[in-house]
Amino acid sequence: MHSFFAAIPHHGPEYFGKLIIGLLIVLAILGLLHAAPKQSRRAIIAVFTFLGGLFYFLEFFLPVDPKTNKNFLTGQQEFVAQLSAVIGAYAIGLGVVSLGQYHAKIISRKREGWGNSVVLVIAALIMFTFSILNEYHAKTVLFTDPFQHHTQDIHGVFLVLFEGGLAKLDAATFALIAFFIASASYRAFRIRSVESSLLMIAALIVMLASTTIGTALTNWLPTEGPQANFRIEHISEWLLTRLNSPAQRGIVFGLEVGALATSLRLWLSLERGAYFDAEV
Amino acid sequence: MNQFSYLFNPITLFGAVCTLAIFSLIFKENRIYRVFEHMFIGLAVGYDVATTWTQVLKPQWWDPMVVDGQWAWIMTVPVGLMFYGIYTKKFAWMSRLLYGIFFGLTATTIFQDFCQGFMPQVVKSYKPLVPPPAVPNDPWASLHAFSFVVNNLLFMIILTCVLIYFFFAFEQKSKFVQITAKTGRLILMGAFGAIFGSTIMTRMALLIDRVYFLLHDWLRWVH
Amino acid sequence: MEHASDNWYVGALSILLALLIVAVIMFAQHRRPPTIRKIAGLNAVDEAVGRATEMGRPVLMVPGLDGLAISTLQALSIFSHIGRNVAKFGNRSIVATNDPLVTGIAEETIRDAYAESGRPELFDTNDIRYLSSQQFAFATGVAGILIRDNVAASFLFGGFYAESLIFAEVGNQVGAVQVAGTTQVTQIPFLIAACDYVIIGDEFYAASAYLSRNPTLLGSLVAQDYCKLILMIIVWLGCIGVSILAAHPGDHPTGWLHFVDKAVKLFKPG
Amino acid sequence: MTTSEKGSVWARMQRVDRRVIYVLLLLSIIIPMLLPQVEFPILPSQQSKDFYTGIENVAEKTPAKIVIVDGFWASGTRGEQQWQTQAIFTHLMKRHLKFAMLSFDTQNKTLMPAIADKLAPQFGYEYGRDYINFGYRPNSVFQQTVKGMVNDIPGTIKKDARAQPIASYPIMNGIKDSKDVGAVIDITPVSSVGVWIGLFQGASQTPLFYAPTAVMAPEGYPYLDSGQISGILTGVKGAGDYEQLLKTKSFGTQATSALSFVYALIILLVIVGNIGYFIERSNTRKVNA
Repeated sequence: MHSFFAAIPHHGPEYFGKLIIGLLIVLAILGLLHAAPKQSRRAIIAVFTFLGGLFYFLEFFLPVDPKTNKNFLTGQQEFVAQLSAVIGAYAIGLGVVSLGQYHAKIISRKREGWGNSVVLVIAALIMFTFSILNEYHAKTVLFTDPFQHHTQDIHGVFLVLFEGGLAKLDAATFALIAFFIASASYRAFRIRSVESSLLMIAALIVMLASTTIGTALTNWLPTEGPQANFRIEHISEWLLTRLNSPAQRGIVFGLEVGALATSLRLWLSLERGAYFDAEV
Repeated sequence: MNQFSYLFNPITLFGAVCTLAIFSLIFKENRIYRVFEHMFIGLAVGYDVATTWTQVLKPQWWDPMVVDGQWAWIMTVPVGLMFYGIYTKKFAWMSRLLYGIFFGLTATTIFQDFCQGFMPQVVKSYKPLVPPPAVPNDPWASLHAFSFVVNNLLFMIILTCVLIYFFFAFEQKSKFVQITAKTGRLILMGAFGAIFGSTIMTRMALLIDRVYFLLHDWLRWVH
Repeated sequence: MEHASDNWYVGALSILLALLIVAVIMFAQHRRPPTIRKIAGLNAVDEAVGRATEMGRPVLMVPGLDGLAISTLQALSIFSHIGRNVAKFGNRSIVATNDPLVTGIAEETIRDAYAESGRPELFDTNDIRYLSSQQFAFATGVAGILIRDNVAASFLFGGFYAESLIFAEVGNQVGAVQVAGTTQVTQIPFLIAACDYVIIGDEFYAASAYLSRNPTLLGSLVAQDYCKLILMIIVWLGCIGVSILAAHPGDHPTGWLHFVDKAVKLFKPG
Repeated sequence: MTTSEKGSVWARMQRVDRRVIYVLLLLSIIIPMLLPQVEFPILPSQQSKDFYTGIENVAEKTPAKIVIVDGFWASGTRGEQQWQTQAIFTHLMKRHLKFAMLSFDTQNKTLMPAIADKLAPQFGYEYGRDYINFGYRPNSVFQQTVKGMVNDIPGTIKKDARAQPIASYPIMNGIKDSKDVGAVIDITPVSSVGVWIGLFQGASQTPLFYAPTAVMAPEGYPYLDSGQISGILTGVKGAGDYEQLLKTKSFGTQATSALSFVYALIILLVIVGNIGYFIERSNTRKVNA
């Protein structure tokens, strides 16, 4: 694989010739696949899915050389990761098309809130431009700042967009959760049923244990001996380690087995549901 | 220069306006929030697309192909274009072919995950029900031994109850199974409550940090 | 443990469980489907879809933030079932994604679901919306959809993180019926607090079988139970083993205690 | 809903408008911040006290050794962890302990040293003599770095954040391997403490201190029990505790005070909601009977 990808001088006719040949080879293969009878398409997809999965399967299970701790596929992992990163990156267009199409439609039909869509598109274009420029021409001076009387370079503008805009919007949205946690706990912590009461009691104990008022409640208990177990911080610790961890582990057992089964169904094309049953 | 010029430092000023606009959502979705929401998505997507080029395609595809002369990278282009088959009826199946390879690659990493990430948790669940020898001069030796056994037994029981709760196809007819499954669900609720309680501080700290940003970094009311 | 050869027993166990799953699936395709226990959250799915249609408001589905991962694909498999029902009722399905790769499959999945229900004309590409790959930009976008599209039923399935509560609380505020399930255990409490129905743990992986009653998927579900049973037995045997060793401290170069010692260490990573 | 039902106090107690909750929440954070005299008393937890006395012990028993502080935190958990870091550095500087910073996060490499640089003049700390910045290592080489430092610190770290060989600084005189490390302090939002325990502490018995976010703290409890960790400083409350123990006051105290108000508010709301629910339910039962 590596020799195939080997570097060659990249200005001669050989380079351009190989570029064209490479393109043609892939297009020919794809053309052949496309020309295959329609009823065999499902089988073709299944074969490719299986082959794709075979890589990591064999890499993991083939015996390794004890000296290097590698088998013949281990060295290829980096290449496969790079290849899937590159091909996966081409898909960015699917996202851009989806978003662009939606907002273009709103703008062109002047639907309610079309101004917002304009903001979105402009923000995206500006951010894209300055992110790229910041990478390759960070120090280029753009203008003299009228307020602070010093020159503003591309990196400075990028910082306003990134630190002032994107990072702050991100942090503010993250902080919204604090508000929502307050309203959600007010609503959910009711002694409606055994289940909701248990949820509430455990949450309140753990909360109380991390406050001064909470710990003050049981401060009169000794710090040693059997009674110490009833200090609220110890109850909280007990809930988090002795109750929570086996319960979480039980869930993880189920999730792992579920993921194993789903993975196998995908790999062996046994998965069912609209996408997998549809005519191709 | 005005003594309040710090209020107009572009990064903090813009940041503060953004913060306030986002926070306004909690009272009511409003026009200003809407503008900033769209701006946020715009900035994020612009940044995403740029980093796709600067972090992935440029260093991993363009540079190897054009600068280092690894010509074969050109072959990834038609393959990548297969994704766009979904926009046509004729070539839609080609996108499925490419997706299929990705499914395969994603699927079989589960074996390593199972052996490396998951099995250690199984092994760690072997809890001894016999206490270790007592530490010399421990006045509470029997208490410690007792709590060791009780806690480990509890671990095994909780794990079993939760696992039985998650049996789907085995008939839950027997009383024993029904009771353990029910217990499992109740224990899960207690565990979830504990997670909830322990997360609150971290989330509140984020809000406190944002308020500090507004009052200290921007307004400078707090020192 | 980077390779199976670091501890062949662990590798062999994973293969054994995998073969068991495949065998039970094969077997189930030719037999009467097994009965499975009730999962309350999933019974609510159809009800929520029906209610949304009555109100003339759309349905929102979010397949999590894991990108092209097993959890996302499982979520889409659940959504294909929900999408079919939504189409039957003649309602709209909005899917919000945070990964361009997922956008592509989501579009195909929902398109197919509408086609299967005989209503391909109702499918609108604009309802499959890529928002952003960044966690919180995506969260504000989803909040925007919940509010402005006036969503009546919201389904959150897949890998969710801190942002889950933003979806769930905003959904609650607009009065949407919410059904959620996630592979991220630490987010389940917040979903329980804010959603109407939550499926817990690997009920998530049982959901597609439960909703579709497809023999292959049901077979897989039975196999999953066997696997869990095997793991449970391993853990109990291990527990007995380490208890025996704790009762007999010291080294055990030979004899039956030596055997116990070996057995307990069988699955220790290499 | 009938008017009488809507009007009943009990019903209203169950349906406090979320906006009211949000305003109260904001106030309970802003007021203690603007008016530092409004504060909840802080009672340091046992784990915080263990942390404090642990560092005191290091200062008394092994004052010549260096303390390694590693940081994984970034802007996401800054709200909790910059105050922990500040409180810990203040303590180290008060007790004139030499320390080295080591970041495993790209943002942390600027955030953590900035705190040390800000505090240094107050305590007459000088870079290279009293403290040093080992710089940034990618998360992917965390284990190798920790493992390498057990036997050879200058050889593993080589150069500091200013690209000078660390051996050229006076602070590194006589500091060769893990035996010359007085303590390791792990300030982190991820599960990194297990690696320190397994690879570093296991080899050298160096006291290990853990400063996690509140969510991650339970991961440390079993290690505290077994004595492998000498103290846990949990989240922003931990920072407040620590400032209390140090008898200094900074934002950690205010934030902890704000946090106590927030908790009190949430608990109060839950109680109000439940009283309303409970009484209304028993009223309806009477009517039905």
